[in-house]
Amino acid sequence: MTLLRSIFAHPSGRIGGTIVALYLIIAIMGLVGLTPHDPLMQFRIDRLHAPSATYWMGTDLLGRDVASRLMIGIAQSFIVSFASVALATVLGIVLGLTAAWFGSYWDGTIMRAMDVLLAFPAILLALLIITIVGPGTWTSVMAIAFVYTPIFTRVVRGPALSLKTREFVDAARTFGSSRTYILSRHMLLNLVAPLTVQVTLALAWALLTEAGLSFLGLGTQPPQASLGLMLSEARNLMEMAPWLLVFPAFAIMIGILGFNLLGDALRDILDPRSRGAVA
Amino acid sequence: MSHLLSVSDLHVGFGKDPVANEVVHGIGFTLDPGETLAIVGESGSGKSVTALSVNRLVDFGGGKITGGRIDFTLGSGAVIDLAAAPEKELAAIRGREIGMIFQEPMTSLNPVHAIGEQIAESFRLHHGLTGKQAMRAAIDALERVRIPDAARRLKYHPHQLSGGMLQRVMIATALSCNPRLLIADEPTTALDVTVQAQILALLSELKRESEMGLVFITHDIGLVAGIADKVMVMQNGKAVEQGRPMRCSMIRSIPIRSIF
Amino acid sequence: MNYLTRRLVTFPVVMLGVSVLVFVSIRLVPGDAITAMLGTEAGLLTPAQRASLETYFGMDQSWFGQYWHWLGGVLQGNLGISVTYGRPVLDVILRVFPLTLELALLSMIVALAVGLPAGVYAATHAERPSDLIVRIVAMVGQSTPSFVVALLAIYALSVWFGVLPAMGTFTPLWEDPLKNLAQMILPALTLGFAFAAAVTRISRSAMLDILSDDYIRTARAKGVPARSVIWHHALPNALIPVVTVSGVEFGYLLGGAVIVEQVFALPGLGRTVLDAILQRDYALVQGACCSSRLIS
Amino acid sequence: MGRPRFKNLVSAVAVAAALGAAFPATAATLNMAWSQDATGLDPHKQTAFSSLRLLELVYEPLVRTDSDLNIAPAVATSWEFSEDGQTLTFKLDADAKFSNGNKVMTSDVKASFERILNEETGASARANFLSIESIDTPDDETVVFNLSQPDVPLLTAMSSINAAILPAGLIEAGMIGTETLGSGPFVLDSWEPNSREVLSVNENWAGGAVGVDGINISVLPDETAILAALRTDQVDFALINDPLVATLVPSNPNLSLNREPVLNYHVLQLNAEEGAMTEEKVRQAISCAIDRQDVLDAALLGEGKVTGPLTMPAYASDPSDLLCYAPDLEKAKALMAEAGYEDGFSASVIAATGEPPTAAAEAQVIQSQLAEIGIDLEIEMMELNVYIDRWLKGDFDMAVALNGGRTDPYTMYNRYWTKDGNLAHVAHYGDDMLDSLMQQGRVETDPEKRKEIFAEFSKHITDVSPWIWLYTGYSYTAANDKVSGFEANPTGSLFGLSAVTVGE
Repeated sequence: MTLLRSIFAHPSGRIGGTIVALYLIIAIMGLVGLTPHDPLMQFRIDRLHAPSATYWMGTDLLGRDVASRLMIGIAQSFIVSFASVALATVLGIVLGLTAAWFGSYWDGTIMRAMDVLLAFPAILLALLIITIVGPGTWTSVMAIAFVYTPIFTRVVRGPALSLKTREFVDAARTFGSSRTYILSRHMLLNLVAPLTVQVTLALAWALLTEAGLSFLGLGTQPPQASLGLMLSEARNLMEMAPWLLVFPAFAIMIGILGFNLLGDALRDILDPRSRGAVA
Repeated sequence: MSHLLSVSDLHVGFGKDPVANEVVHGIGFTLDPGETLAIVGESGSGKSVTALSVNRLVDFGGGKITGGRIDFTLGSGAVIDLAAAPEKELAAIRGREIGMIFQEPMTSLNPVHAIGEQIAESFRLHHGLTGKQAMRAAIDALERVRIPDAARRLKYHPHQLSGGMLQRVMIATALSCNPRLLIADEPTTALDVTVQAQILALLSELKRESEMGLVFITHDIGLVAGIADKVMVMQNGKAVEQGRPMRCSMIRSIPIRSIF
Repeated sequence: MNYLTRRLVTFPVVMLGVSVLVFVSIRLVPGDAITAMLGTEAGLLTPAQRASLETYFGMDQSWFGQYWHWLGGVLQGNLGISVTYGRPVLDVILRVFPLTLELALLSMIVALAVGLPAGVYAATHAERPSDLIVRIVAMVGQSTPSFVVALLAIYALSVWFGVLPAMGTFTPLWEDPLKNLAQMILPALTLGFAFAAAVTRISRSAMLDILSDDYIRTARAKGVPARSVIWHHALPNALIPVVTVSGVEFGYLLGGAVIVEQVFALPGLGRTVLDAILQRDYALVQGACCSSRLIS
Repeated sequence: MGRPRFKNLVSAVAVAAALGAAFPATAATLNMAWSQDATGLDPHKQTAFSSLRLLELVYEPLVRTDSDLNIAPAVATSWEFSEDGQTLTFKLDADAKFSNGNKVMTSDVKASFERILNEETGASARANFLSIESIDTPDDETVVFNLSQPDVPLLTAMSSINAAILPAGLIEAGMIGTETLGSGPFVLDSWEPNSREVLSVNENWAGGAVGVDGINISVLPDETAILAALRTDQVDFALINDPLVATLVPSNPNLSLNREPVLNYHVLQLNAEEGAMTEEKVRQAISCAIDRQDVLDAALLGEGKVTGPLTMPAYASDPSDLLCYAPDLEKAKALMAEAGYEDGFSASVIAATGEPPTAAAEAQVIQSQLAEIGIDLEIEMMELNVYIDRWLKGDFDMAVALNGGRTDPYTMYNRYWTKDGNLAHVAHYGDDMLDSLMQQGRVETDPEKRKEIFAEFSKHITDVSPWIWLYTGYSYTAANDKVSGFEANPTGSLFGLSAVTVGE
């Protein structure tokens, strides 16, 4: 757990770490149901109430408690972000390593495929996947993962290529270790640093994309709540009920801020090259 | 007659609490015009830090002078304590009065600018020469350090020249304003032997021509005899030995460990 | 040199890949140009009526036939006819393309103009409170969804200042620079804001690395004043990583452009592609997607 | 797909741009905004509301419906059915001219209707004119339509812009859709789709003087942007769909909001052919469980009126005596028990994102109301065209829909509730009584009798309740104080703009 201690020693790591931890707790509380009110229950008589004692963050158009919806919204946005980034990481590692390790033929096709994916404007690719498969949580996860995989593939392939030529890999070969062993044990461990940094930044980016997709009506589906959906629902009510826009917007902002700060801290801690540099 | 440079009881520390982690503990030495002082010591003995403290470049590396004086006699004859001088004054002295060359010529020149430009910059800064005159002066400076066909080389970029050639450019830049003191921080360590000899010969020639003081930092004891008038041996931030070169005690003071 | 040749060889292959992917995926999407045009009334069409409309939209041929027809057209520079505009796809793209290009470039300029000085300032005041403030502001910039910034901008401007960039129409730069800039400033700021945050962080870390390099120490030893050490020596070297990353980010700008064009009602390439998909205007989607690939 | 000739369309654009005909040109140009742009220029083929609004300003049908929904003269000044109702004769307006000065001839009327009836054209309103057997033009002022059987709704069908009169020349040249040449109050100078339309006055318009010099229409997809444009006087007049935005307009002193009840109706369509909803009692239970006023208040902020199946004033009856228009949860539960579904069932409802803007909110309120009688509803939001594709195939348990209303009950519902209706499979229900009532309504010429027939139709269909009719909303037009004289029309037509004046 030295990593945790060094994170909290790092100035921005401390802020980022606490924010992300706080969000995880809120998300879990949301999922478990520890919310002030039932997030889906419509108290229609209390429609569009400003923040008050009973409704800490006010109520929305259908009279649902914004605070409770925010909690499951954070959970939903987290699930979508974590799942999509995890999927993209796994795909990225598999593709990146195969491209780096087998070289020439494999490398060419995989990287060209990645170019094709990267060529697509991100929102458009997500839009096409979602319109084909139909909106919903898992399609958003797939869409965001699909858009982010090329980036992860590149992040993995770069260092993997250089590592491949390094002595300790040849040394491992002389010990007769099998290819998969080398790939998994040696290569991966060395990729942990750049990957963790990329993952935290990708999480921030995934949160943003999920919000963008919901704004275009393609993300999480009502009555479920996600930060992006709450924002797009609040769009036309901005004047009548500003609290509907303010709370989710801040939630997203601080969430992404947390991820970015954590990402910065991790980069300084894990990335040997810049270990000496002032944070 | 006051010395060109006299350092007394110099203390230098790093990080948030410079006093606690002090690196240089009370160094003192003097240097007269035309004289060469060699500072010898293994890496980590504080010799480079001492050198960098003279023109206060140590401040940029996170270091801080915590005690002692560095009295330096300016061209105008006035004596100034560099340890306490404000940065504005120091900026005027660096380059004009005190020149410096470093160990890694390959990385000590800005990769993005041509070498002519980088030399002309000092002329523009300290002599107010305009573009054309500054370039003219740059060519003279390069010829002075025996670089053949200087005019054509002006437009070259650092990566197009060899280590030895680059070190000559460094020397040309440092001496462009005929500084009264030149600090050479292990100038030949990164060069192969033949070029090393040429640079050393060049340095001693230039020193004779201009009555310039030279502080020569090295960990290679062999070089000291050829160039130094005075020697100071440093170990763990302290001066363990000072005096004329080639005194036998000198050799004993180098800990055995450093030979292997 | 081999990087360029490799790029030239792979470029057509990638473009082909993109066009096939677009071609297939747009046709997999349920609903077609007829339902897009007629909506629920499409149910009233008799089979004969439907058949004639299908020939009009060119949907009667097999997929392979349509792709072959399209590819043939592209080689002669004819990207087919857009059904929603009733005009050749090429004309439509050429009309909407400058807006998105200008928006992307303006946002890039905004990003560099704001991001670089902020990054340099943060690097030169590393670890002091001002550094943290700049970084937090940069982070906030990067973590606010562009449509939130856009919505708030429109609301604030229209209600408090009673002024608003012209919307709906686009006056190209060469026609009326004054009006064009008045219209494009706010969208460019909105899109550029998030991007500026990224530039700030990149230039800050690049500057930090460079300031500890040897040639900066040499410059200082030469007595170069602090200000020109930063701007003349350090910054040119810091630009290299900033420019490379901005190149990559440029592609993402197009994604962001879709939302900014939607909220500010600017008829740009981003929104045209989105509308083309919603209208199932296959030829326009195909042409627009490939051309958006050209600029990124 | 020949290359359409669009040269003069492009040149018109260049001229407009060069002139800087952008606003605020002369004070008398009306600057207007709407969120959905027209999707095409062919009046016979277009059905999207936004396309009709644009084309209603450029083209003219034989007759028009005025704001009291009576038939008013347009290209034709008079019209009458024969005694046996087998022929319909029109007298054309002598000085009706197209915008290029040519007189509107009877040959143009004949050519237009032949184009509609010709299946090659794919005209969407063709189903309403099947009773036309032949068209005679005895002299250059009268047109006689010979019908296969009496068809009272034919007249109202002819008042729709889908029956616009086009110049015969343009029809032969096949240029409809890329060029516009109508006899309406305005001429379309330029159209940049999803961006802007520029209209100028048609001097040859037979309908008298037009109040403005021209109209610049901007397409602002985001309605909050329209509101902002109104507040900053960038536009003087605007069409707004979303009640949440519309209700904000009056908050500005110089802006006025005009609400106009419309014929289009919000409805929850049920699939009576599959699953639990085949049971009539279950459908009735759903009807009783849904509190229509509550859905209206929550999703549309009360901006609308609860309605029965018939939304046109002439035939609309007070919905309170229809089945379960007063929500009755106990009765609903009892009906569910009688049908053997006391612990409810699960189903899914489809709705289009953003079309209407309140669809998602409506679906969620209905979901929570039906949960009270054990129906576990899953909401499937989808992009408009995906929704239409599934709706046309009838591939849904329930569907939140906003369907188009007409001035005549027959043309409004014959597609769903007659035996051979094209959309019977979407209605998922049909019985002889509905079919016979529809046929009687079609041929009955006496207005009083027609009212009784359709009142009975409306009573019966709510009893059987294959659909749950909810409410009708409003069409909103917002204007600043410079605009005066606009008269809204329940069909949503913007024809009233021809009488509008723009002060300083």
